[in-house]
Amino acid sequence: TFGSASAADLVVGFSQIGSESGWRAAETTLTKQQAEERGIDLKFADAQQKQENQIKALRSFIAQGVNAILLAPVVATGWDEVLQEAKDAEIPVILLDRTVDASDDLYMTAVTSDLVHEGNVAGKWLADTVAGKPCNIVELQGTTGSSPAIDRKKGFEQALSGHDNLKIVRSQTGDFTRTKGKEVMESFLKAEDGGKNICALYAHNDDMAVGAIQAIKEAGLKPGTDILVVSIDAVPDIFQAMAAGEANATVELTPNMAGPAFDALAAFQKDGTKPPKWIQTESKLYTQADDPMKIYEAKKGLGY
Amino acid sequence: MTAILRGYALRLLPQLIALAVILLMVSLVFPGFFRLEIQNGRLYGSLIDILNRGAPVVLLAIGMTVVIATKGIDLSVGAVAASSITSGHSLAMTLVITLGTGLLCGLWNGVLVAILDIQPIIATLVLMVAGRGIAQLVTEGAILTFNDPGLIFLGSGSFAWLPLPVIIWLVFGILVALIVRKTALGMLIEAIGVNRQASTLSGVLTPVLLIAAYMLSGLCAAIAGIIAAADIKGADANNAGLWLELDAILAVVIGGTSLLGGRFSIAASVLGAIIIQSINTGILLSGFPPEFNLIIKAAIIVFILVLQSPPVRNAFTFVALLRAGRKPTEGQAR
Amino acid sequence: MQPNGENLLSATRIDKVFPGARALDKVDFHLRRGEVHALLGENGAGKSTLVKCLTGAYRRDGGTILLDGVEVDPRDTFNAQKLGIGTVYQEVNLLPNLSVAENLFLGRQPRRFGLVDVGAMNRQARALLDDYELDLDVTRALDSYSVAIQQVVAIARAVDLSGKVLILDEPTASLDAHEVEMLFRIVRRLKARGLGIVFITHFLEQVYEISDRITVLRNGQLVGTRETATLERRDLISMMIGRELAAEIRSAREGQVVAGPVRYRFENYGRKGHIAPFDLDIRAGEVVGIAGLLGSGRTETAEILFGAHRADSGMAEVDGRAVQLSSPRRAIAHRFGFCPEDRKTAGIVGDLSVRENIVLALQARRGWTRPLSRTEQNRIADHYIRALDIRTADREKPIRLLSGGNQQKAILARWLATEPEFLILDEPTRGIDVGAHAEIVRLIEGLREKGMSLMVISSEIEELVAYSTRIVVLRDRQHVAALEGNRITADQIIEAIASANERGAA
Amino acid sequence: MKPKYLPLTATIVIFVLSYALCVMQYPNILSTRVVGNLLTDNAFLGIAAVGMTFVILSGGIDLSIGSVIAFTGVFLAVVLENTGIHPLAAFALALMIATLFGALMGAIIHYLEMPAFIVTLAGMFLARGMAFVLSIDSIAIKHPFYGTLKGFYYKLPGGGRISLIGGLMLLVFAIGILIAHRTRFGTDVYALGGGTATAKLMGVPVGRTTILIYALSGLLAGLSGIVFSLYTSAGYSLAAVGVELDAITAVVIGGTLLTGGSGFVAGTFIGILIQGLIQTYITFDGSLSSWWTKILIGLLLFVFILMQKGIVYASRSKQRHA
Ligand SMILES: Nc1ncnc2c1ncn2[C@@H]1O[C@H](COP(=O)(O)OP(=O)(O)OP(=O)(O)O)[C@@H](O)[C@H]1O
Ligand SMILES: Nc1ncnc2c1ncn2[C@@H]1O[C@H](COP(=O)(O)OP(=O)(O)OP(=O)(O)O)[C@@H](O)[C@H]1O
Ligand SMILES: [Mg+2]
Ligand SMILES: [Mg+2]
Repeated sequence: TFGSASAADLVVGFSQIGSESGWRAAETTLTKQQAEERGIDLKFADAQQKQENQIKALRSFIAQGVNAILLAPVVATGWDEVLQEAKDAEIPVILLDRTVDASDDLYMTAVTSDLVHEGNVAGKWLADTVAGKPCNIVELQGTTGSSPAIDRKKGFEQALSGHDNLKIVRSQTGDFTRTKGKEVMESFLKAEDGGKNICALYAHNDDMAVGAIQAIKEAGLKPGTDILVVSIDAVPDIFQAMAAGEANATVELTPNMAGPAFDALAAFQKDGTKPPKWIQTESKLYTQADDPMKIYEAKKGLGY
Repeated sequence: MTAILRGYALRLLPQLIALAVILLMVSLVFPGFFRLEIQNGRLYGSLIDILNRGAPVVLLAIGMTVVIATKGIDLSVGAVAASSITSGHSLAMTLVITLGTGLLCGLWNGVLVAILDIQPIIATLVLMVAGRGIAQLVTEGAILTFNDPGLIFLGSGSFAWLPLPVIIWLVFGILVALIVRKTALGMLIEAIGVNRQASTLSGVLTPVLLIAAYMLSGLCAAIAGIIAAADIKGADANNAGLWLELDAILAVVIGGTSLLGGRFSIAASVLGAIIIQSINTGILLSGFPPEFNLIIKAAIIVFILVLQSPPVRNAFTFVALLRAGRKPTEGQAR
Repeated sequence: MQPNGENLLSATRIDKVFPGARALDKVDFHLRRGEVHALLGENGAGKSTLVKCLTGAYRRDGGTILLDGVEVDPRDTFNAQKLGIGTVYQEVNLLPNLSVAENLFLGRQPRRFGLVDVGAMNRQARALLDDYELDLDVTRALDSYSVAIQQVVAIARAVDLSGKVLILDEPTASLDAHEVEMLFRIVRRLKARGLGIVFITHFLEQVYEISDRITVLRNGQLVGTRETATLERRDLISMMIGRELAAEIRSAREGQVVAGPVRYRFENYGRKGHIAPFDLDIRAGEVVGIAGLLGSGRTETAEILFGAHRADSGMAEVDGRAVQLSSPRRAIAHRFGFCPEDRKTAGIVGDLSVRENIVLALQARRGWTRPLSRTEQNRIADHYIRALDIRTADREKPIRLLSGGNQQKAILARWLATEPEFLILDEPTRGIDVGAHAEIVRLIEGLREKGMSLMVISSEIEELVAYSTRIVVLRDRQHVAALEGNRITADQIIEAIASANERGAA
Repeated sequence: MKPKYLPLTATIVIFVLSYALCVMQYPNILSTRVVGNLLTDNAFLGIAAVGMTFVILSGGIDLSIGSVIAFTGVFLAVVLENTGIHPLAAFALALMIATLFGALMGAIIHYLEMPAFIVTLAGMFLARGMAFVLSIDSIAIKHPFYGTLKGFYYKLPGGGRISLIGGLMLLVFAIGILIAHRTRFGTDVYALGGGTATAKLMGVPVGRTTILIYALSGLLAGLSGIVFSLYTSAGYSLAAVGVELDAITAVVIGGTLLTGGSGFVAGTFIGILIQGLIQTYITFDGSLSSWWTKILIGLLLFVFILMQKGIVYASRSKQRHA
C-alpha cells in the first residue's frame, strides 16, 4: 500500500532501557519485528539502565537526522532539554511503555500502559476474590525507586483502600528478579509464622512471583490455594504456573508497544494526522479460567 | 593438635564474634530467628535460609580467596556465574558444559594475568564487562526455564536434613581447604602473593599456579551459577550474579585476608560470606522499608571492617598476647 | 680532628619496642658539630632503628632528643627534614616513577606564582649533580638508571637537605671504590662546614678512613662510644660481637685448588641488550669470582645462567649434556641455586615467616603435591638459623621484620637447603656485619671443598681474592679477562678492570 | 620521545584514527553537533574521571563516585523542592558534603590502613543508601535558575553547541592537568603511587596527601553530581550506577597504570572521548544488539591494554638496545 511504501524510507531510532528482564527482551524483539514488517530502518540503542546513555543516544539520533525516535524512558524526569532539541530538529518522539514528566508538546504521543492502573487491576481482583474475608497480604516490590515499583504499589494500595479486611503486612524489594523474589518470600514466610498468617502475595512482576511460588512450595504450602498469588506482566512462565494452579492472576503488560507507535507514525507521515497524546494499551487481567496453557504456547516464541 | 586447633580458633575469633553479634541483633528484631524444625525431610528455619542463600557468595568467596592470596582480584565472577547457562542437554552434559565454561573463563583471566602480565583488576574487568554480554547473547536476554529434575534437585533438594546447596559448598569448601593446606599449594600461593619475583626465582611455578587460582575461581563461579539457576529453575543471564563479585570480595576481606595478597584462610572467608548473608537475611526479616536496606548493610559492614583494620586488630592482639603471657610454642609441643 | 666538643644532636635513653623484639634499650647517642660519627654493630643490633627514631620515621617509645640544645620531637620525616636532618635510609631508595629532578626536590620544589617551576627545578637538579660528576638527563624517570646511580642521587638529596645533620645508613653498600671516594670528598666538605654526619657501614676500612668517633650497638643496647684514632680494630670488633673474633677475616687462600672435572659449560652464551655472548667452564670444587664495575653486567651474567632471563644465543651443557636453562625452574632442576643481590624485591618473601622463606626453594622443587611436613620444615629452619646465626626471635617471625643482614642470611639458607651443586651468589656479603662476613667467606670455602661449584659476584675485590679459584672480569657487559692461579691478586684484578676503561656515565 | 609519553601518544593516535574511520562511514560524526554532544554528554563523567585519575595515580581507587553523584543530585532536588535556598548555596552545601565524605574515606584509608577498594566500596553502599533514604522517587528540579544556567552556551557553526557543563569539564581538565604537573601536591600524588613507604621516608606527608586526594575525588564527584542534575534537571537515587567503572575504564584507556604512579590527566580526557565515540558509533550503526555493546566495550578494553603492554615492552627493549 501507499503507507508502507513511504515508510520504507523511514529511519527510526529506538532508545531502549536495557535488557534487564524477559519482558524487555520481548519488547525489543517485537519492536524489531514490527519495524521489519513495515520496512522501517530501525536504529537500536541499548542504554543499559542508564538515563545518561539514553540522552546520549537521543542526541546521536538527532545528529544523525533520523525521521522519528522511539523512547522507552528509564525514568520520568530530566527529559525536557533533549526533547526540546528533538523538537527543534523537527523529529517526532514517541514514548514507549513509560511516560515522562515533561510538557506534552515535547513529544508526539506516548504508547503506554497505565502502571497505576495495572496495580489497581491486581488489587481489585484480590479484593473481589477474598470477598470481605480478612486477608494479610505480602508485597514484593520492584527495584527500589523505579517507576513501575512506585506506581504499581500506588495503584494496588488505591484498590485496597476502603477494604479494611485487606492489609499489607510486609513489603520488601525483590529487585524484579526471581532469585530475590524467592529469597525475600522465604523470609516473609519465616516472619509470618511459617506463612500461616499470609493469605495473598502481590508481586510487582511475574518473575518475582515465580521465585516466590517456589519458596512457598518449599515451605510446605500450596501456592494458589494456601496463598493467593497475583502479579503483573503476563510473561509465559506465569501461565505455566497458573495452569498448575500455583498462581491465580496476572495483569498483562503487552510488549507490543511499537505496533501502535508505528501505526501512529505512519498516519502522521501520510497526512499529518496527530495521534492522541496517550495511546493506552490494555491492562488485561488473566486468571486460571483463561486457559493458561494456550496463552503460554502463544507467548512462548516472543523472546520473553 | 589441640594447639593447632586453638590457633585456628584464634584466627577465626573476630569473624565468629561478629557473626554472633549480628545473629543476636537479628533475633532481637525477629524473635523466632533461631527456631529450627524439620519439614519435608529437611531442616527448616531462618538459620538454614542463611546457609542456603549464602551458597553463591560462599562459593565465589572460596575462589576469590585464593585469587586474592596471589595478590589478584577477580571481578568477572558475577558475569561468569551468569554465563553458566545451557539448556536442552542432559544433566551430565549441562554440568560438564557449565563447569567447562567456568574453567575456560578462569583460564582466560589467568593467562591475561600470568602470561601477559596485565593487572588483575583490569584483566578481569574485561570479562566482567563482556561476560554478561556473551551470556545474554546465548540466552538472547530471556530467562531460560528448565524442568530437568536432576538440576532442580541441585537447587532445592536436600540431603541429611540440609539443603543441597549447603552440602555442596560445605563439601567444596572443605575440599579446597584440604587441598590447599595438606599440600604445599597454600604456602606457594602465599609466596606468590607476597613477592612474585622472588617466588619465581626460587623455582615456584608461578604462571601455572596463578592460572590455576583463576581457574579455581572460574570453577567456583560456575558452581555458584548452577546453584543460582537451579534455585529458581531458570537461567537468568540478566540478573544472575549481578554485583556478586563485590559481595565475594567483601566476604574475603571481612575474613581477614589482605587485598595485598599473602596469608589467607578459606574458613574465614566462608564465615565472611555467611556474615554478609546474615545481614541480608536479617534486614529482610526485620521488616524495615527497603530504602533502608543499603544504609543498614553499609553501616554494619563499615563497623566490622573498622574492627578488622590493622591498628584496631593490633590493639586486640596485644591484649591477647598479654593474656597468654607467653610466646606461641606449638612447634615444640609436638 | 677538630670537633669543637659541642653536641649538635643528643639522644638520650632512646627506647623502641617492636611486638616480640626490643630493638633499642635506653640508647644514648651524641653527635658533635663537625664530626663524622660511625654507628656500628652486628646485623640486627638496632642501627637502622635508632636512625629511624631520630628522624621520626618510627615513633620512639621513650627518650629525649636535643638538637642544638633544644628539645625536638620530629613527628615524621618531613618534620625532620625541616629541622635540617637529611637521611639516606638503608634499602629504601627513591621513587622509581618520578624523574631524577623530582626525586631530588620532592616536597621543596622551587615555585613561581604558587606553581612548581619545572625549568628552575631541572636546572638546580643538574647543578646539584655536578658535584657528583653525574651528567644525567634529570627529566628522565629514576628507574631508567642503575642502582648505583640511584644511590648517588639519594645521597645527593640527603646532603642537600641536611642543614645540620646528615645520616647515611649503609650508603656505600652498592657503590664502587671510585664512587665511595667521591662520597667521602663530599662528606669531608660538609664536615668542614660544621655539619654532624652519622655514618653506618659494615666496611671497617671506610670507618677508619672517614670517621672521628665510633658508637657501637649490640642487641639494642649501647656498648660505648670511642675516638676512632684510639680504637684498635681488634677491640672494635670485639665491642661489636661481644667476643674475640677467632681468625682474621681475610686469611689468604690455603692449599692448592682441587680442580675437578668440568661440570658446566657455556658456549657463546648471551642475550642481546643484556650481556655479550661469552664462553665459560665451571669445574666441580671451583669458585668463579666475577669482578667488574657497577653495571658491567655481572648481575646479568648470573641471571642468564640461572634462566631468570632467557639466553638468545649459544648453548649450555651440564656434565656434557646439552640443557635448556630457560627458566629458574629448569636451572633448579639441574641443581642450580641463585642468591639475588636485590634482596628486597627478588629475595625475601616479606610476609612469610623465616621458616617458610628458608624452605621455599626446596618445597618448590619437590612440587606442591609433596609437602614437607611441619616437623621437617622446623628442623631445616632451625638448623640453618643456628648454622648461619640468623638473629630472629623465633622462626615464625615474618622475615620482613628482620634486619637487612639477617634477611640476607635467610636467603642463603634457602638455597643451601636445596643442596645445590652450582650456587650463584650475587653480592652475598652486602650489608653483612664483620662476624657474619667471615662466616660467609668460610662457608664458601667449605662448600667448595665439598665439591660444589660456585660463582660469586662481589664488589669487594679483597674478598674475591680470598675465596676465588678463578676470576672473570667484566667490563661494559662483556667478559674481558679471566685470571687464574697466582694471577689472582687485587692489583691484577683492578688492572684488568681499569685497562682501557672509561666508564660511560650515561 | 620519553617512554613515559608513549602510552598517551598511542592513545591519541588511536583516537584520531578511529575518529577518521567513523567519519568515513558516517560523515555526520564530524558535525559540530556530534562534537558538542561529545563534550556535553560526557561532562559529568569527565569531571568525575579527573578525580578518579588522581586517586588511581596515587595507587588507590574510588568506587563511590557514582553513588556520590546520585546522592548529590537527590540532595539538590530535595533541598530545592523543600526550601527556599538559592541553588548556588545548595551547590556549595552539596560540594561541602561530598568533599567531607571523600576526606572521611581518605582518613579511614590512611589511619585505619584499610584498602581503598574496600573503604570506597562501603562508601558506595553508604552514599547510595543515603540517597534512597532522602527519596526513592525521581524529583524534577524546576528552579528557574537551572533554566538560566542551561541558557549559557556557545553556539558553534553547524548547529552544535558547547554547553556550560561541557565547558566546565574542559576547565576541570585544565585545572587537573595543572595540579598534577605543576604543584607539589601533584608530585606527592605521583610519589604515593610510586610507593607509600618510600614516599613517607622521603618526607611526603602521606596522611594529608591521601586525605586530600580522596577529598578532591569527592569534591569532583559532587561537582559531577551538580552537572548531572543540570543535565537531567532532576535528582534520582538510581542515577549514575556504574559510573565508577566507566571512569576507571576511561582512565585506563588514557594510559594511566592502575598500580599508580604513572599516567596523565590529559590521557583520561582522550579516554573519555574514545568511550563517547564508541557509544556514538554504536548508536549511529543502530543494528547491534544490546549485549553486543557490552562485548564490544570489553573487547576494546582488552585491545587497549594489550596495545599499551606492547608499547611499553617495545620501548623497553629499544632502550636496552640503545
Ligand atoms: N618493623 C619491625 N617490627 C618488628 N621488629 C623489627 C622491625 N624493624 C626492625 N625490627 C627488629 O629490630 C632489630 C633491629 O633491627 P635494625 O634494622 O635496626 O638492625 P640494624 O642494626 O640496622 O641491622 P643491619 O646491619 O642488618 O641493617 C632486629 O632484631 C629486627 O628484627
Ligand atoms: N651507564 C649506565 N647507565 C644507565 N643504566 C645502566 C648503566 N650501566 C648499567 N645500567 C643498568 O644498571 C643495571 C645493573 O647492571 P648489571 O646488573 O648488569 O650490573 P652489575 O655489574 O651486576 O652491577 P651491580 O653491582 O649494581 O649489580 C642494568 O639493568 C643496566 O641496565
Ligand atoms: Mg640496618
Ligand atoms: Mg649486580
